[in-house]
Amino acid sequence: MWRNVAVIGVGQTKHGIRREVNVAEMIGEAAWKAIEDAELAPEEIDAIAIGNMQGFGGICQAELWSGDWFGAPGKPLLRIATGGTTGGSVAQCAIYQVASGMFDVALAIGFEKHSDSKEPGATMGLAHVGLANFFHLLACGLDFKTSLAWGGGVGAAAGVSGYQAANYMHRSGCKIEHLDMVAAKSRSNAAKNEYAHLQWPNCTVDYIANHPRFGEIVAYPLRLGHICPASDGASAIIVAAEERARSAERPAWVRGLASCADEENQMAENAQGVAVTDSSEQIQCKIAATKAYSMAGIKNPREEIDVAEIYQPFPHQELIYSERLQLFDDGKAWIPLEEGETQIDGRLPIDPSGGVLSTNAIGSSAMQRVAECALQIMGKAGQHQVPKDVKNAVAHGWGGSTNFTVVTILGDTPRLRR
Amino acid sequence: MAKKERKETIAVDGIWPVGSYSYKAPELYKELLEGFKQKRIIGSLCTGCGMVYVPPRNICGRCWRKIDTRASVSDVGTVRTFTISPEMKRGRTKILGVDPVEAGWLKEGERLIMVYVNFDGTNSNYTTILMNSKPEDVHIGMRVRAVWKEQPEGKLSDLVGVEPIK
Amino acid sequence: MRGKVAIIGYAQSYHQGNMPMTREDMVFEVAKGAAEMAGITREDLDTVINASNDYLDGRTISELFLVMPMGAYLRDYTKVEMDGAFAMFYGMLKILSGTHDIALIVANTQGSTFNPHQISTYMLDPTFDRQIGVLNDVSMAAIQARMYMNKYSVSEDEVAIVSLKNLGNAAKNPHAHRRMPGITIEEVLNSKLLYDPIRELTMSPISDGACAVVLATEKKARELSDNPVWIEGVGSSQDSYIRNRNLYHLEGLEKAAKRAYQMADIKNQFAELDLAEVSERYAYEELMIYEALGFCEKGKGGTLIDSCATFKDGQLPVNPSGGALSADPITATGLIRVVEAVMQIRGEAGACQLPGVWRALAHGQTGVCAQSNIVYILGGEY
Amino acid sequence: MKSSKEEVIPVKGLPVSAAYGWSVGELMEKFIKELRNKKILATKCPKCNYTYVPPRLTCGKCFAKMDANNLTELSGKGVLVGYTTAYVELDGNGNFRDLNKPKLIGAIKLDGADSTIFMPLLDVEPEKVKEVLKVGVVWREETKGELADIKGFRPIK
Repeated sequence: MWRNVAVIGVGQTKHGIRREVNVAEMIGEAAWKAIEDAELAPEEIDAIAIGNMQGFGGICQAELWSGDWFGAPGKPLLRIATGGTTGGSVAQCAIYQVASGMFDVALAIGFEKHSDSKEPGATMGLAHVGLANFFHLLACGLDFKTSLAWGGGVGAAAGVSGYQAANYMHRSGCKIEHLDMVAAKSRSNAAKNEYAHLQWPNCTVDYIANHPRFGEIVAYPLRLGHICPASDGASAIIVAAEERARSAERPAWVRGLASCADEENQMAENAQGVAVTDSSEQIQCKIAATKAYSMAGIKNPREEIDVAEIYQPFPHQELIYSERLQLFDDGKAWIPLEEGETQIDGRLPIDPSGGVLSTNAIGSSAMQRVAECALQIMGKAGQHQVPKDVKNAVAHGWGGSTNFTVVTILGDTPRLRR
Repeated sequence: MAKKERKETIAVDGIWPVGSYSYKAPELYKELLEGFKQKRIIGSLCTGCGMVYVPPRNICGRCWRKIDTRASVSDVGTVRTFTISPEMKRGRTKILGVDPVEAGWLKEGERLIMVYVNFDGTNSNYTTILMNSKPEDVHIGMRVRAVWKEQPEGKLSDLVGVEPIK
Repeated sequence: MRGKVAIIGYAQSYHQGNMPMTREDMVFEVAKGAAEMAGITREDLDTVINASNDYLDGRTISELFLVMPMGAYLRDYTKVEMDGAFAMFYGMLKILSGTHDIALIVANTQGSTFNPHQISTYMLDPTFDRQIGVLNDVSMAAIQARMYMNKYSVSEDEVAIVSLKNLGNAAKNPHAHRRMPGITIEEVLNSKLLYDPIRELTMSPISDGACAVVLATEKKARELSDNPVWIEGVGSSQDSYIRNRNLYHLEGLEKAAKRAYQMADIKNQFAELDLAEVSERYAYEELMIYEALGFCEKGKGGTLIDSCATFKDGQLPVNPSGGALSADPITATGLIRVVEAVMQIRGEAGACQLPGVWRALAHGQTGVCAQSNIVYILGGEY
Repeated sequence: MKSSKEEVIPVKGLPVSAAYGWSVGELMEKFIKELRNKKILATKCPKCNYTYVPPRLTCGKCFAKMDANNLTELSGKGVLVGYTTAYVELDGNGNFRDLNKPKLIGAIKLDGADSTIFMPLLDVEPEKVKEVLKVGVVWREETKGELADIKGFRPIK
């Protein structure tokens, strides 16, 4: 990247169940907050990147209709959608829009409105990932019980997660209690984040494990209390070129970014076989992280990263990805978790915002990771601001059937020194 | 954590007929099911990287080429990962509007053990059910064998599941 | 901005109504085909960008199962849920950023999966227009066509000439879906009327198809290719939603074109462009596109087609490949225009080849009544 | 590149669909509820005066914010600016079906509004339709505060 680029504005809506607004209004809310945060006039936005997963909210290319709510008319707009990674991919698109030199200021928006679906958690939109495969399997005489086993995978992300958690626990030696710890940490952190959905102040491991409803194991080893909610919400960032970013008080400079795709987990198109036998391996995240760190000039992430925002709709994923982001030894992330290192006031806070476990508006989720990292660097995270000087922060997102990864690294100084 | 009063506006409805779509599948499953008829599992072998995909696949994305070599693989394998359902109870869930316990597809109180099995000589997981085992006994690395229907008819249900090798 | 971006490889499928090929295989063939032409392997791909749509493909995360066929295994990867021409823009941005050297863009749609016109209703305001239930992309186009034709006294014959030209041109294009040698005006005007004045032969067919291009930096392009085609200009713009838009003109396209012309330093389209490949989903739309691209004055699209200037042997041929009227695999259509323009510049267009093509315009669009547009100016080695 | 002629198996879906209920937001709710009283509401941008029907919170032209204070009532009369005669319609499952009797769709600019709405045109023969025809709302016999309260528009004197 030959040009320095920075995040100069962040906007988030309250995430949760938002039945009092329509999608367009919700997107507009986040976009205008970001524009105001960056102290820009709407005319100064040169390009827009936006994304969500359209099957959940039931609108095809929603930005065509809702564009008028966030100032899109007359501007070049790219719609990006990559599953769970969507928000992160959108943020990266805006970064490239500016880094290319074609535009100076770009607006990136991620959103989702799950509650517009009449099924709980927009299950049909989610099942739709593998619905075609499922129809094919049924036509080939799949029996009911095996269909449930496949069905675990038909729900793409949610389904493979139980299997993935078992894999990780097997190779790392981590226990369900550790998953409870991640969940409790996330939910209590979320209570300090005004935009989060599930805010459970001072949530304890005991509460997660022994609650009559949340404590129940719904797909071994995952409890109901381990699973992310289906939220409504939108988040946005403003990305600007160096000349413009210099006038911001404390911009969050983009220091590195990468994305990577692995083979699908569990099955390929038409339920063909794949050669991934351990979905907790996550080689694409290793690759993306290595690329992003090298671009950022970070040689020792454990020492140099001050805060991490990891995409973790399921608790074991916080552990897996913190290892893959080279923040901890392979299979050992549960030890620093036990020791409280990843708490807001710990040595290396992970998901001080409460993460995806507490708030999951799919298209917005990975965008929020970037936005939260920017807030931590800008020192504007409010109650969940980590009590230390944040020099480098890493934002992560996973998508597809956990086979896509985006990694974005933000810092308090520009990447290239002039 | 009490429920808060929420502001709400009215809603307007719409439908997305996902069932009205039509898709295309390759003939690979025909080959797999032909094998099932003889209680054999067919995979495809990429002659570029040696990966054996089960069920067969016709593109190897690693070598970025088409695969047309098939391989017959063992029906003995290893559990690579698993998940376990909660106890199935009448009235607990509905799948496409049907209560599976009421319909007799599952027994009251049954816990389903769902496994990814890596059949020997393959690089893939095959998704199926672990039979004749208790939830507390299942573990990663468990050796299992395919359980076939006595009279296979060339359907996916011919491979009923897998069971532990004693 | 630093450096230039070139197209060094391309491939497209044989577009059909119902292709006897799975989505995966179709994508594999074009992706691999484009890479082979560029002389690169999977390891050379710095980024892979897919253009497809979850609604059109009938799969949430439509690109999930395309990772392996596209050659994106362990590569930098993303999806643009718009026309492939927009995905190519993203590829270009990545290359211009200095972070990537080679990008593969793959666009695919199988219209046989589900009627894309039904899907167009899902693009409308769900709280109002979708509820009223009278609009879809065809009925909306019909309203626009009537407004435009009545205002500027454009006759149905003039619109039919566009179909005549494009479907006639397509007869020589082996990749086209609808090829109609010797087609007559009567045939067009007697084809089934759906929404007045839109008829079966004045709207695009529903096609299965895919298309891919390989982009490279100037350095890589010179290393790998003898005849790279350069992206000299690009411009894009989204218009307002149909309720708040001036439907008499394609103002979004006009803005996009202005940006592309400015970047490529084009002042006189007729003198400086050798041909244009445009995404006209409807015959009347091509006339409006002429106006927005500045090929003629506002309201004079009918006069321009009457003058035959945009025919194959005219002064500024438009859609010598047959255009979107001859094949319309939605998200691939715009990228196919780019590829057709590249083929002409490289002299590889076979029976469709025109003499002396140095510089061409390609256009892609997405949305009802061409709401979002992108325009490229492509040029060969001079 | 040649198209290989591999055989494919068609895969048909089961009769399932996804259902949605889009929350409409504050101003749109007012709009829909007021239809019961046969009133058509719009918002007028306080900055650029562009008037939106149905009403909305943000001006797409000048990006000014609007709220319930910017609501104005329209007469329900307007002019036809565009139209088409429909000979087919979509059945919701992706099929065009032929109509026994053609239907008319109009693009209407309501008096006092700048945006265009697209509505069924009633009580008029296709050959009689032309631009700048004056049209007015046709209400359902019993209005209930739903979008369906507007049956369409018909020519008026």
